[in-house]
Amino acid sequence: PPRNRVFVPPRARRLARETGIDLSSLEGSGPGGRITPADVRAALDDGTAGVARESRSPETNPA
Amino acid sequence: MVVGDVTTGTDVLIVGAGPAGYVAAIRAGQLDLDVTLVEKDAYGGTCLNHGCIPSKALITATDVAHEAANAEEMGIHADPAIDLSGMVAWKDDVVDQLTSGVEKLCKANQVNLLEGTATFADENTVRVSHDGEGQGSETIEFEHAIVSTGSRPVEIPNFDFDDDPVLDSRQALSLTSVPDSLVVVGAGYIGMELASVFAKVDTDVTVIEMLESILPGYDDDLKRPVKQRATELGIEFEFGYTAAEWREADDGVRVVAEPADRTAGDDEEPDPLELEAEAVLVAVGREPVSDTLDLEAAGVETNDRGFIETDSRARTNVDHIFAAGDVAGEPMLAHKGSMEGQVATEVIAGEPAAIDYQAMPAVVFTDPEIATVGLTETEAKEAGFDPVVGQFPFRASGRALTTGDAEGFVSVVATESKGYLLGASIVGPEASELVAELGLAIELGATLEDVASTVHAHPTLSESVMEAAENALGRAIHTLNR
Amino acid sequence: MVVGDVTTGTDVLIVGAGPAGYVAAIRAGQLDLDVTLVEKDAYGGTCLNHGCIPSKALITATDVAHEAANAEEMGIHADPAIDLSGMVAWKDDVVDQLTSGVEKLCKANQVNLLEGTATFADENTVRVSHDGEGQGSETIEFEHAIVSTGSRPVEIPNFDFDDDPVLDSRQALSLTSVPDSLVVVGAGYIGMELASVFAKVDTDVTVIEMLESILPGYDDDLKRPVKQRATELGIEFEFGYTAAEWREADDGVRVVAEPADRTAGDDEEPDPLELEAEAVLVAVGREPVSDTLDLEAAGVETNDRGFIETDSRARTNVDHIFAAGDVAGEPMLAHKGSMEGQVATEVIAGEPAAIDYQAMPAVVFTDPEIATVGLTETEAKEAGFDPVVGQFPFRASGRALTTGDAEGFVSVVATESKGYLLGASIVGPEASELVAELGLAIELGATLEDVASTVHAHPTLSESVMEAAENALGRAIHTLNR
Ligand SMILES: Cc1cc2nc3c(=O)[nH]c(=O)nc-3n(C[C@H](O)[C@H](O)[C@H](O)COP(=O)(O)OP(=O)(O)OC[C@H]3O[C@@H](n4cnc5c(N)ncnc54)[C@H](O)[C@@H]3O)c2cc1C
Ligand SMILES: Cc1cc2nc3c(=O)[nH]c(=O)nc-3n(C[C@H](O)[C@H](O)[C@H](O)COP(=O)(O)OP(=O)(O)OC[C@H]3O[C@@H](n4cnc5c(N)ncnc54)[C@H](O)[C@@H]3O)c2cc1C
Repeated sequence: PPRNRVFVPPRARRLARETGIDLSSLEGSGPGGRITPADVRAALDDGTAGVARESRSPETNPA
Repeated sequence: MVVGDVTTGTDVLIVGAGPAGYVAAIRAGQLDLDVTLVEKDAYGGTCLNHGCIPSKALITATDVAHEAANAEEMGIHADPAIDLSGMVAWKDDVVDQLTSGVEKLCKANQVNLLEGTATFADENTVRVSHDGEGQGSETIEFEHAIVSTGSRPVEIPNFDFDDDPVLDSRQALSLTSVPDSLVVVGAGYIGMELASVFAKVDTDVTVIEMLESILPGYDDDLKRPVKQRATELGIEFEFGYTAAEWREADDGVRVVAEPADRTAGDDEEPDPLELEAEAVLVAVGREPVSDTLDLEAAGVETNDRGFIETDSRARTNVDHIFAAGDVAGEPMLAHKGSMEGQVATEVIAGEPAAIDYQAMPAVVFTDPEIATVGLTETEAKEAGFDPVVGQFPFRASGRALTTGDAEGFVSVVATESKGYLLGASIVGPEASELVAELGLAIELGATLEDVASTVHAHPTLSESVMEAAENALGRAIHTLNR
Repeated sequence: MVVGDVTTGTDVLIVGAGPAGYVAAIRAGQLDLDVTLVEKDAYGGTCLNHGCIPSKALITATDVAHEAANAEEMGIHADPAIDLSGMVAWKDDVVDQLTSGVEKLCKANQVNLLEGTATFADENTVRVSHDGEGQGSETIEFEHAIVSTGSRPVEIPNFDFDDDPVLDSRQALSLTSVPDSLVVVGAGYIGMELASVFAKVDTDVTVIEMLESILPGYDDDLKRPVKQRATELGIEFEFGYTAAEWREADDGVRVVAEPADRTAGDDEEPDPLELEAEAVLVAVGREPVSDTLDLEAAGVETNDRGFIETDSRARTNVDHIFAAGDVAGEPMLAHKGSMEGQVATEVIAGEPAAIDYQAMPAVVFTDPEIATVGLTETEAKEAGFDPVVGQFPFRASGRALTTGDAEGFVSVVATESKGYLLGASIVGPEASELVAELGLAIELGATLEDVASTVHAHPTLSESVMEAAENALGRAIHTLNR
């Protein structure tokens, strides 16, 4: 999909940030294929899907 | 806070108490940070004192009068008299309630409030000078700072806001008698909102706009109903002209406007336009307030338009200094500033916050209102999606018809394959409120099917949101599907 | 359609063209079913002709006049004259636009429209009799039927709607001159909506209600602002009385009301109440229309209140016969009927549709409006949840203050642990529209966090929805958190 746009509710986005999971690497199990917090947690337990921890340094992309 | 020439310290120093700064400060208090908020002028900033709130108050009030005066079709015969000074006093009262509310909320959340003008001394120190009462200045050391100094109206050559008949939006919102006539320079959202306010109390309004249409940046089909209603209200438009100068005239000003795209050396010199009016309102845009607080002393950089660039954590180029709101760039909207202010504070508090919204709503409070969120069809295509679009016209909405105002439509954009919502645009009654559901839908990753199969109360305008989603799926009930 | 004493056949026969029946029919057309819609009276049913639409039209129109007349605080001085016959003509015009729209949409979707009264002959046949023009009757065989015959107002002893000064809601919505005074029997939503309409055009209104408060079934804190504004409008209430009889009086009627809970053998006989008025509106509830179409001939059963019971596929006890709308039970609301009608059609078409909503919105269009969706706090507890509640008062909303109407609040209920939204209730400006976002949130399984971190445009009433969610999380910005 263009721009690697993921269709993820805010609560799952926040959890992904907290845990360093890369959302674009996940398959959604929610309705309509949405990524749920459970998917993020499962990825974390797996240790596989997670990819790199989100970098703590400033990202260049402004709002 | 101790005043005088002493040095105090604070964990988080916030400069500017507009919707970016005061929201950041309240959030900081909630997160138990030691926070100091410096404001030189008035709590609530531009938005509460001279922007969003006063403009919406006058828009609503003039609407009440205008609707009643034009409801003969509904069997209502009224000829309301407008006392603008009374209206403005009411508006000021609303503003006072809100700004004193902001002050109380700050105090209740343990925010240290400091009145004065802040300038940076170095990257960990500001000086705050207090005018009036000769209270001198003080120095504050901080661990983290948030710059939220907002924006101010752009001035154009020869039109000085200090001159009496030349108004900025702030002054226009405080007139105490209805001008017979008004020239508005600029057909952006502020110019168009105020043009409607005055047209509704029977001012003869002429709008001069450099470009060829109102509301640059919005799709033509969204602008059309606004342009048409403005024309019905008697607003005249002079497109393709820029205001060049003004002279005093019998009852006010004579504004001279020149064709905007005059090519140098053109054979025939096109005629300038001369317009007489009681006053001239200049609303050609806003620019960041980033040049009056010695940002250089702290090492904070601005771009060529004067905005402070930030990353997704609201951080400037200096790691412990953040920026939020109008000074941090477009869109210059209050809710965008509040969101950035909260993110800045949460990041300072060590929370995993980020500016990661999918969709930023924008509202134009013209008549009818325009509201957009997320991507337009064109933007979706540019982003590489293969979008589907659904539309529902308000003239097919029972609720819209019962309000006597059924112009406009709801339009939704979604991905072809799974129907994920990407954006929405609305022009029509309560567009500003209807857009909320679609903003949530986009943030949640909702699909057209999700919106279409949610039961919406009858008779409401929000059914039109559902029907637009159904239309995109080929199964709207109250309009024909393509 | 051929008329006369002939037999024709249809796949789907729908009886009654209200919001349940006509929506089912249009959907059937979209799904390429051969569908026949029988209506004896007017397309659009109660809702479009005598219910939702006309009441909302008059509510909005009287609001326009009332607001302008009471906006002195805003600097507006007006004394609108109401021409009720003009207002009702406008309302009729709105109704005509919508009902002719329904007819056109049915035709465009290949629905066979048949005017007449349907009665069942057996479980696969109806007879349709045409009154007027002596066109006789015809017989139609069907594979599937949907019964959507709606409801009618309940009559009480001694108050016959055929008598001139005794009005049902339909008659009250068609008065062509403003009554000086009106007794309203019943403080349910229809009684309260109409009481406000007339109070706003200066009728002296007295409401008699058997119970001890208005709007049975709604929480006290939702009713309070409505009761208070009604009182401000001059509406008087007589709680604990039932209307017993009426006599002709000088300028209309004298209504005799008796204490509702007189215990048999009470020592002191309480005094009956006598109220004089120009007319009396009886609005004590509605009952299903299930006794006039020979349902027994088809074997379709009704319960002791006359409702046809259906399963989650909208099926009656007879497998190929469905029921939708008011006749199929509470809540008797248009959107609930439309939803059931669509489900019935989709099930007939073999689609996996079911009545599986999580949250059915309900709106009372009083001043201020009340809107609810999902569970209340009490219901959530009864259902075994350990709910958290968040609230935001409109008096802290900038947008509400700028409209001059800042009564009421938004309240949300969610699960303790994860914050899944369970319900919401709103009383205040545009409650009817604001509830849509919360309905979607509940349907999608959204959490408080999702709603709280979605950017809402400023200044809008919808920000109050966000702040109520934030309040439940202990982090509202514009109100103090508990
Ligand atoms: C007429 C008008 C209508 C508008 N309508 C809307 C609308 O409907 N919706 C919307 O979203 N937006 C609207 N806006 C835009 C909105 O007002 C701004 O986006 C918003 O105010 C930006 O917030 P802010 O906190 O970044 O800055 P501001 O609100 O501008 O606040 C900045 C504050 O910083 C203070 N300050 C500056 N420098 C210093 C210093 N050195 N020391 C101390 N204090 C300092 C200023 O005094 C000011 O109070 C409108 C604007 C105008 C003019
Ligand atoms: C004053 C008032 C205000 C209301 N306001 C609202 C509101 O704001 N929101 C809301 O959701 N609801 C409102 N309602 C309720 C709403 O009108 C009903 O819930 C809705 O109309 C039910 O739809 P329905 O299709 O089941 O039945 P109806 O709309 O009652 O339609 C049934 C149709 O069946 C026809 N019919 C009956 N028997 C036969 C037969 N044997 N043969 C042929 N045709 C037949 C009738 O003529 C009628 O047209 C209001 C009601 C009233 C009275």
